Amino acid sequence: MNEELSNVLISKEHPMDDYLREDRLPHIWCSGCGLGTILTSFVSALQKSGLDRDKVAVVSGIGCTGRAAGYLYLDGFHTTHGRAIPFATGLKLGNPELKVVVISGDGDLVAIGGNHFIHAARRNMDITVICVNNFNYGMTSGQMGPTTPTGARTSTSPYGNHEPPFSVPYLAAASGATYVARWTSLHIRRLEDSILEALNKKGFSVVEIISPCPTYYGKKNKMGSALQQMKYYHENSVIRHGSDPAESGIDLGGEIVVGCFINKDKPTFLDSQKRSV
Amino acid sequence: MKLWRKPLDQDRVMIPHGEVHIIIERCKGCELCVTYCPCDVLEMSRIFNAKGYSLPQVDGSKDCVICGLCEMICPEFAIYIEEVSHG
Amino acid sequence: MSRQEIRLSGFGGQGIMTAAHILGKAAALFDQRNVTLTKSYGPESRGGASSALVIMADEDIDYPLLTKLDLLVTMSQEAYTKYIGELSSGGLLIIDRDLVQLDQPRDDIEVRSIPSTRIAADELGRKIVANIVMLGFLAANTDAISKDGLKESVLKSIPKGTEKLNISAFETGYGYGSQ
Amino acid sequence: MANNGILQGSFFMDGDTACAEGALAAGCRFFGGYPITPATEIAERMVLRLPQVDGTYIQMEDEIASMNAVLGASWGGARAMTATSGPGFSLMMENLGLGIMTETPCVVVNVQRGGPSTGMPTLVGQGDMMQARWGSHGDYEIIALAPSSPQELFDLTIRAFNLAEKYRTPVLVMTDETVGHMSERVIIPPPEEIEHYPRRKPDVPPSADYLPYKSEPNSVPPMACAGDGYRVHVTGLTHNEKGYPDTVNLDVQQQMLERLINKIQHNKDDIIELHEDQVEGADIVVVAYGISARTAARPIRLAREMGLKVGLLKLVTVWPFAEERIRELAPKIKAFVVPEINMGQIVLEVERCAAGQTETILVPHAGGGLHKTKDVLATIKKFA
Repeated sequence: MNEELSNVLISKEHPMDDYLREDRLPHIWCSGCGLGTILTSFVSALQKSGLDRDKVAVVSGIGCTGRAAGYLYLDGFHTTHGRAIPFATGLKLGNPELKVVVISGDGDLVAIGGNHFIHAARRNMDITVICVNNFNYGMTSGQMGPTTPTGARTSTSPYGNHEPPFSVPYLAAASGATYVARWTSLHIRRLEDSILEALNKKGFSVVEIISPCPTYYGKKNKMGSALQQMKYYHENSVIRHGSDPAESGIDLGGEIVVGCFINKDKPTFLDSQKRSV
Repeated sequence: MKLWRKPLDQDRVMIPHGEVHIIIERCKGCELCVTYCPCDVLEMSRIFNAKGYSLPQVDGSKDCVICGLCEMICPEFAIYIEEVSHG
Repeated sequence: MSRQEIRLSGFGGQGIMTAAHILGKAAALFDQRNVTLTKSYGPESRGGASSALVIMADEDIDYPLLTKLDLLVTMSQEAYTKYIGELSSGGLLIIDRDLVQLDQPRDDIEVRSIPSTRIAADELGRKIVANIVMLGFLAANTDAISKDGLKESVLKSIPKGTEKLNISAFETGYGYGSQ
Repeated sequence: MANNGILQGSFFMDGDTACAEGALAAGCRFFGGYPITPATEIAERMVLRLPQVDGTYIQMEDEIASMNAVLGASWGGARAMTATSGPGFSLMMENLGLGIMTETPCVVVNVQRGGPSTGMPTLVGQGDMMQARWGSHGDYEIIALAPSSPQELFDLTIRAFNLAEKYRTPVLVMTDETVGHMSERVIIPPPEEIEHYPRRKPDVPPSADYLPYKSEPNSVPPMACAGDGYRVHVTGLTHNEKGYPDTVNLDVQQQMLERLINKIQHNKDDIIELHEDQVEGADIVVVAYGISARTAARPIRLAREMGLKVGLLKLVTVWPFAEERIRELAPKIKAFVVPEINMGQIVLEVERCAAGQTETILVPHAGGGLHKTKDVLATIKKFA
């Protein structure tokens, strides 16, 4: 480098490093991928939550988002594909003092792990699930998944996806989740507030976060760079708190309904179990 | 800074000033910070890091007001702001 | 006393498994003998043939399944048909006489019969204790198990509050067998 | 019942119940499972009994979830187990591997039934013995115990928990429908007579340099659980001593895998339990395990009454395999006779170790029942 950056200070450490395994940075995610931003929102929410961080455990499955647990300086478990929720279930029951957070992707949580997702919601297991949805399997180079919009092109839907997708909030709400919200990785402040609400919620709380995959999904569907995908979120997101999750479906190129859809109280698995014995 | 209306107390409020810190090795040149800085403080430089990503820098004519948006939106934990001490 | 093999059989719902468990427990815990109880399972829970094999021995039980059936207790026609061929020569057959017709007579075995279900229903007012009546009758007809042990086992195996009914069932069966 | 909710004394109970009671006596406080014949009675006993000892039972949505819940509970600090049969065992295989890779102590009971596929749900089999050894992908060592009676199922379930903690690994209890469903006398000793190997916690305070997978050769690292303050990272990926993924460094893979294997291999003397009866000086040695060791006793007795010199080598620990003992015996005897309720699995190991120095004869059984005395006896006589 023969030139220097003007008017900036060069640093080696970041204020959030205390919450990160900084010896593993830079992370493996692509330039512009929303995952890093989402992690920032999570750490920020965690700091505000007042939770004892030594009693917070993060569980991930497999995939790009599956690596999240590996960058947070917390007890972290990087499990097998689709199995973060049942692992988290055992962890919570093995030590109910823990705040257990699952951070994983849409393919991991609602395709291969779909059965676990609906059953954990049904029994109101007291865990928080952060589902990062980039509409495809990024880690394996962009195949169609359970949330890929109809018509979208991926490496395994070269003629356009002919299957209808799941809406994660609708699935979560129908299965019995106590807190259901959706944001995009552009809505950083609202996302942070929402994660904070989810962390403080007793029961099965779900925050879905729409996030750009510039390398595969964005490119295959001519959505441009991460920046352009963020602009798309900016122009097409509609905040509708309390709206019916049944109307939260996402069409290719259509609007993205965001907001907090469900926020209710009911007994958790452990509450009901204690009462029944 | 772009303002919709001029605050009545604008001349009495001290606007904080921030210094931009960059961790060169972590930046991946996604430009989110530059795009979303509400004060247009940042711009892309012509300088690359070791992995070939071009890095942001500060346009000296603008002032950072420490809104923290670049820090929040950066996916790389590569940028943060510290307040310039007035002491 | 060396190895004895006893099969209890009937149809699902008669309490055959419970009776077998009480018998096995009596021999294992009160008579202090080695006992192995195995059950025949099929896919159906109700109405199918129900059968359990209780093996008792003073020595180790080196083979836990049937080798030579000494005593067959049966409370259904289907189980009688299925298992009568297993009973070894010189063995004892015990039946509920209202439920089993001896249509395959054998002259190499001994037969004792009792209307256990009718006694339970008519004399004791509870058909459900027919299995306990049968156990009392069994105790009166074999040396394989001690009466006191079996009675003790009945008491330790039944729901609280039903002691009187069950002991009465047991004694009735025993008395019938001692006549 | 002793005052801590653990039974004590003599009982007449079936093997599945004895297994559950053994788990409770060993300190098991979490059970996650899915109903399957003929293992369901274990779950039914656990759901009844766990609340009495402040434990937690959960019926998961399938066996994949059950295996993961058990691993999670173990990392939460609980002694944890699940119980299943063939089809469910197959579903558990991937995450059994996660347990091995992440060195998670837990116990998995397989009450074997006739197979393959749905097979004979209510009848006995021993067809999962090789799956127990190799069912998950990749290289690894596993510990598997095979009980022959309800009493042994009680005792070996306790041993399984202790081995799991000592070697930080999932331990399999490979029982079968006959043992699971047969009732016999089971003696539960007073608590002070029950061995309890506690979970080894790190002897250093939490710090950023803490190495959760510190690698002394052949060693078993202490285990910092979630919530202990060590902020461990646990992954199914190939990882270094810090626990961090390193999926391209061949040295890391070599060191990690060698330790995972050697911690079992180098402690075989401690892990392998054999019961021998008149093996020294025998012409024929019957090698058997589980219910087949039980049914072999009778033909062996009859053969001895005919004057034949027959010994019984019962594999209480099936995996790791007792290769040294088989190698030692091979040149001294006329034949190994191996009755199994499958078409030839453990016999392959015996044959491998016998290495042509003596005959190795399988007495197969397709499943659904036990060996007939005459079949085993005929084989013994033929080679004596």
